[in-house]
Amino acid sequence: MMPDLGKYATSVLSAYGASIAILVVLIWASLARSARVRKSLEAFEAKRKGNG
Amino acid sequence: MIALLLRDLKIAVRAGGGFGLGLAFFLIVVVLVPFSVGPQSSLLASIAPGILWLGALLACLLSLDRIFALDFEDGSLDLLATSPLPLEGIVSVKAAAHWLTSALPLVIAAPFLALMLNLPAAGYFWIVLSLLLGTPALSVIGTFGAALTVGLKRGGLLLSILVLPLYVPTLIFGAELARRGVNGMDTQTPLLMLAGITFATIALLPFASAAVIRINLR
Amino acid sequence: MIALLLRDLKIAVRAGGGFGLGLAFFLIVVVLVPFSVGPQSSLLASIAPGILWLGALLACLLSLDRIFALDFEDGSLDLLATSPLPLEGIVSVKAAAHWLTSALPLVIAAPFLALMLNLPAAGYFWIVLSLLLGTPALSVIGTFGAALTVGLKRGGLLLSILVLPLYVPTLIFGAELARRGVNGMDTQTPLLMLAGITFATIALLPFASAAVIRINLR
Amino acid sequence: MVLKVKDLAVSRGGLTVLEGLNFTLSPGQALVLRGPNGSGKTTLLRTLAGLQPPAAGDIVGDPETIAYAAHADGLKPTLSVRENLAFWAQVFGTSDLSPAIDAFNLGTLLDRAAGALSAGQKRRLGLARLKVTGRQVWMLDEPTVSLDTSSVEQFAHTIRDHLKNQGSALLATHIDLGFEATVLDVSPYKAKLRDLPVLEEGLL
Amino acid sequence: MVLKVKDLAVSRGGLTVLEGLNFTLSPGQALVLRGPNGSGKTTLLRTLAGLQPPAAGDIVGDPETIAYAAHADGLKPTLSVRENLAFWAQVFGTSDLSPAIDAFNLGTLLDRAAGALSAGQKRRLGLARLKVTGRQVWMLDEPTVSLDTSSVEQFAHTIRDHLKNQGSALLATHIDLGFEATVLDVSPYKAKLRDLPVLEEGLL
Amino acid sequence: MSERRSLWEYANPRKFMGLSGTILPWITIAGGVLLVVGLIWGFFFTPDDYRQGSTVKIIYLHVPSALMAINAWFMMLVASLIWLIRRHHVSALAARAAAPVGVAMTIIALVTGAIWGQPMWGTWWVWDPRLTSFLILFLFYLGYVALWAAVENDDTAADLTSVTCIVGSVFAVLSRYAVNFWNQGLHQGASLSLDPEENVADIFYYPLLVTIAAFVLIFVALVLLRTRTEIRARQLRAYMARERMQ
Ligand code: HEM
Ligand SMILES: Nc1ncnc2c1ncn2[C@@H]1O[C@H](COP(=O)(O)OP(=O)(O)OP(=O)(O)O)[C@@H](O)[C@H]1O
Ligand SMILES: Nc1ncnc2c1ncn2[C@@H]1O[C@H](COP(=O)(O)OP(=O)(O)OP(=O)(O)O)[C@@H](O)[C@H]1O
Ligand SMILES: [Mg+2]
Ligand SMILES: [Mg+2]
Repeated sequence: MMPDLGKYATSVLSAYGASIAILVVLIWASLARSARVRKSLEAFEAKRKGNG
Repeated sequence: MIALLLRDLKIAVRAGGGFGLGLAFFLIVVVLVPFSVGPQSSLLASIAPGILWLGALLACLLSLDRIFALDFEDGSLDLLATSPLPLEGIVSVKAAAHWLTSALPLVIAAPFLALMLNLPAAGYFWIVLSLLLGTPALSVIGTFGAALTVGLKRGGLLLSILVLPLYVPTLIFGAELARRGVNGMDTQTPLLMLAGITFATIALLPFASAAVIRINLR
Repeated sequence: MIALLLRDLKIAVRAGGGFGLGLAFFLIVVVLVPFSVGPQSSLLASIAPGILWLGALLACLLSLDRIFALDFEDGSLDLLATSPLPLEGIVSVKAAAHWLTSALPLVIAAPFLALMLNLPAAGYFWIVLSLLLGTPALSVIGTFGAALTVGLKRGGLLLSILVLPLYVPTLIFGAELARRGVNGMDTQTPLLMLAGITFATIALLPFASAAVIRINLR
Repeated sequence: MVLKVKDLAVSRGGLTVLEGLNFTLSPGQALVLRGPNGSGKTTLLRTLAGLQPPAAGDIVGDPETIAYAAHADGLKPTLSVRENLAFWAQVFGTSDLSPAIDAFNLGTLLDRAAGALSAGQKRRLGLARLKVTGRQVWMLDEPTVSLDTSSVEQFAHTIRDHLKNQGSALLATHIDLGFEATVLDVSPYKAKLRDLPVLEEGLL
Repeated sequence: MVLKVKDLAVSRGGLTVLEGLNFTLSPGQALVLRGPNGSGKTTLLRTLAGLQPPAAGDIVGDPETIAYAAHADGLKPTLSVRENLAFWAQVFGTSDLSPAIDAFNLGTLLDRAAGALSAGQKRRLGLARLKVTGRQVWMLDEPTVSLDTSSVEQFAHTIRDHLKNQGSALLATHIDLGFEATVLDVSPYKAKLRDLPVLEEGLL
Repeated sequence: MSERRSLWEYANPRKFMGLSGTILPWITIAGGVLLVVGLIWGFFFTPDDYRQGSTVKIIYLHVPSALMAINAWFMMLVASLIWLIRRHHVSALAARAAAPVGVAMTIIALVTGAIWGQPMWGTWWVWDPRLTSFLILFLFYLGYVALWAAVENDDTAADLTSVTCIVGSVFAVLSRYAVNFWNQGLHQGASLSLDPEENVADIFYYPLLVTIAAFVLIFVALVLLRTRTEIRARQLRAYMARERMQ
């Protein structure tokens, strides 16, 4: 399954690893913030409706 | 006292300042070095420990004026000085807050920048160790300098000039420690000297800083 | 306009600031380099042009926040903006005042510091020429950065971060010009590039600076 | 008429503070803005002085006729009182300092550094600046802060003089200044909170 | 008696400004300092608060009982009103903010950043700080600057309350505050220019 | 004027939220699928290069990320200009939303480039024109993000960052075209040019195209998502500001 990467295995694997890790962090951070902001906005609008 | 520390940390985080900016400055200085001395990598590696120390020192230096100036300008310092907190405690807390917000991030970032300067990986440990040991002295000495210049509008440059000579011993032994460590030489002497400087300044300088603040508030 | 220039020069002289302090900072940085990279004189001479440029650049940088911040804090900038002077003129005068008080002294002092770094005497001309040609760009770019951060309390570090990347091209060609000159190599390309950068920034950036000031005063 | 305001709305920090303002200022007229703290007087003055754009409505008038005096006096602490005044005179292209000096009794302080003045003395210098601008419309934000009674009297006298010479003045203040002026209470113009500044409501 | 001043002389910028001051401040008493601009009120207050040493004479009193409010309010623009107050409460070892908030009507502003307040709102926050210090002697330098009439009324009310609880207050002001107080005019104590501050005359 | 619906309608926050909400899932799915396909294709099913060995596989990450790092800045430039000229808030918020994505792309390009450089050039880093201007662009990204964070008032921040973006574009242009100006430096020239002579071998080229498309889609998806977040955050700030005024 795994292709033979020869003597450059560490280079290639670390490049893939680092890139995917950065992408994952970016996506996770975007989603987390999206959820957080969305929740607080909903809470805020709900509270306002409740108040009248 | 804790309240003061927390407030200062909060302000630093809130201003988006503290952490990020000092770091970015450090990064930029280290990046500029190759531009200015030229990019031969052997030359770079040989001056790397020195450059990292110099960059960290300058990044610390630039954030010094925040220590007291804002509090002085908006009158907080007058009010703190007439509060129940001892002035020696106040300056120590200020130094601690400076170290946490400005110096610690530099220590953590140093290995990554060392990479850009082609420093061999074995040297990272020594870079971090020497910075970790030396930067508290930079914060404490800097606090003294900030206290000296607190009355002056835009005393930034004067502050640098007063503080830099005081930084020289720390820089010499810190960079020496890093250099020797990187080259695998004996590190005991600079290590002891650096630790000595740090502990001595932490123990003694807050009294001087407090006295100087008192004078400046008159 | 002239009145503004004279006032700024007067304030700089009166504060004991302008001339002396930037210079002293330059001096100290150049003195610290041997401490941090170690004192082998061949190594020093080879990095001397770069270090001189870096030191001059940092000294310029540190004095940038004075350009507008004081006028902003005490309300002068509001009053100047509502005065008959065009804002583009005001920012240009500010840049000129900064160059005269902060950069010019560095250019004059550079040969003396070059001596400390074991630079061969033949190189002095090139050091001075490259600084003379490059520092106006540093002042103009710095004025732009100062205008960007004028509303922010202690925007000093942010200022550095915004300005330093813009300084890179000037630094590269300035240091390159000095290095080539010192080593007797062909200097035409960096000379033209440096002059080009300086004139382009002088011609264009004041408009950006004025726009940014207007935004910040809102 | 030197200044005419039509349906003006002003905003601060992204929120409309006052709206629906309509008034005119004629030569020889003084208009005093009143209103509780935070009602938007400073914001209105800054907008009229051209330092920030109006949120809505029109301001008809030549900004080149306005001299604005903010809360901060724009003094350089290291320059002397005379140098501070002379600088502003040059900027505004006038040259005679003596009326300004006499009006605010600065004669004895002329060679003092502005940084070594007391709060009230600084304020007097800041007000003297107005006289050297030679401009017709004065916009003053709480001009009498820190002034003692005799200085307030001097100030009122100066304003009366200015009005007599077809000048006009727009002042924000909480205390009585001792001269006749039209009063404009800004509180009725407080912006309704009906719309959000940028976005629509219930957007989610 | 919480503060007693004997033959006090105070100096500013190396020159004696006031001299021969004698007065006492008792619990429940308010003392208002009056005097024209530049007469030395600020200098006197700073000296009494312990920020600068007296040029001559004695101050009998415990600096630990004094809460000083200068012209500048010591507010952090990026912290909210509540955070600003809470900080000072912690520094002075008290914990209940609500009396201070109520006294100066800050309830609606609590979550606002202090930097986004109007001049008068800032001042109110600065004054509210006094209440959280829990100290007995308040020293106030022109406390009502920028306040509108209803806020001045609130302030006077707070002071009266404070006096009723055996507190005392020392105020420098140019305008009437609307409560009963002993008035001390500092002008008669203006320092004669007879001696040089440091060196003896004819020293050459 | 005309009955035709104008593109500017989508500068209205509500319209934008509606449209972006509908297309976001599709773009996300498409981007994710293409990324997986492209990377698996590139990693498992392409041969080693005769000179570069297996390191050639890094191309599938390096080139798309470097491309997007620069394109993100151009997108921000356009958004900034729209804000400055037409003052559509969505546009300013989109620029704000794109910057951190651009930063991440830049970091990926820098990291993969450095890792690739070690075996190819024998060093992590060289100071050639493209790399240098790319690094400056990275620093500009940091300053841009810091400026957004540092300025309190949203409109002021949008104005200031727009000017910064315009000034920084000089370096975006340089990092793409510097190789054309100075024919020095170690870094690869245009391997994707239309001239078939200069193209990399087809066998590397097709999976590369797939990953480039994937990065573009992922970028668009992230920017849409983050713009939606920024709009909500702006809305929230506006509510809170209004609340405080009462
Ligand atoms: C830290 C080191 C590196 C950096 C910062 C870097 C940066 C860049 C940049 C900015 C681009 C241009 C993208 C565009 O124009 O849209 C690029 C493209 C490219 N890079 Fe790198 N790179 C680095 C190292 C390398 C190495 C070591 C190799 C291979 C030996 C390489 C191969 C390529 C190729 C093949 C392209 C596509 C060329 C084109 O289409 O213009 N890079 N890189
Ligand atoms: N920088 C700011 N950001 C956001 N809101 C602000 C800012 N400055 C002031 N405000 C708010 O705008 C409103 C109007 O303020 P303004 O300073 O114009 O009031 P004012 O009438 O001058 O009050 P005062 O009499 O206290 O000086 C106030 O509610 C204030 O809290
Ligand atoms: N930093 C300083 N250096 C030298 N002299 C000063 C300085 N500050 C104030 N003075 C002078 O000291 C004297 C007393 O000033 P002070 O500020 O105490 O007056 P004040 O009574 O508070 O006046 P005001 O009512 O205007 O606030 C004044 O003549 C003033 O000019
Ligand atoms: Mg106001
Ligand atoms: Mg006073």
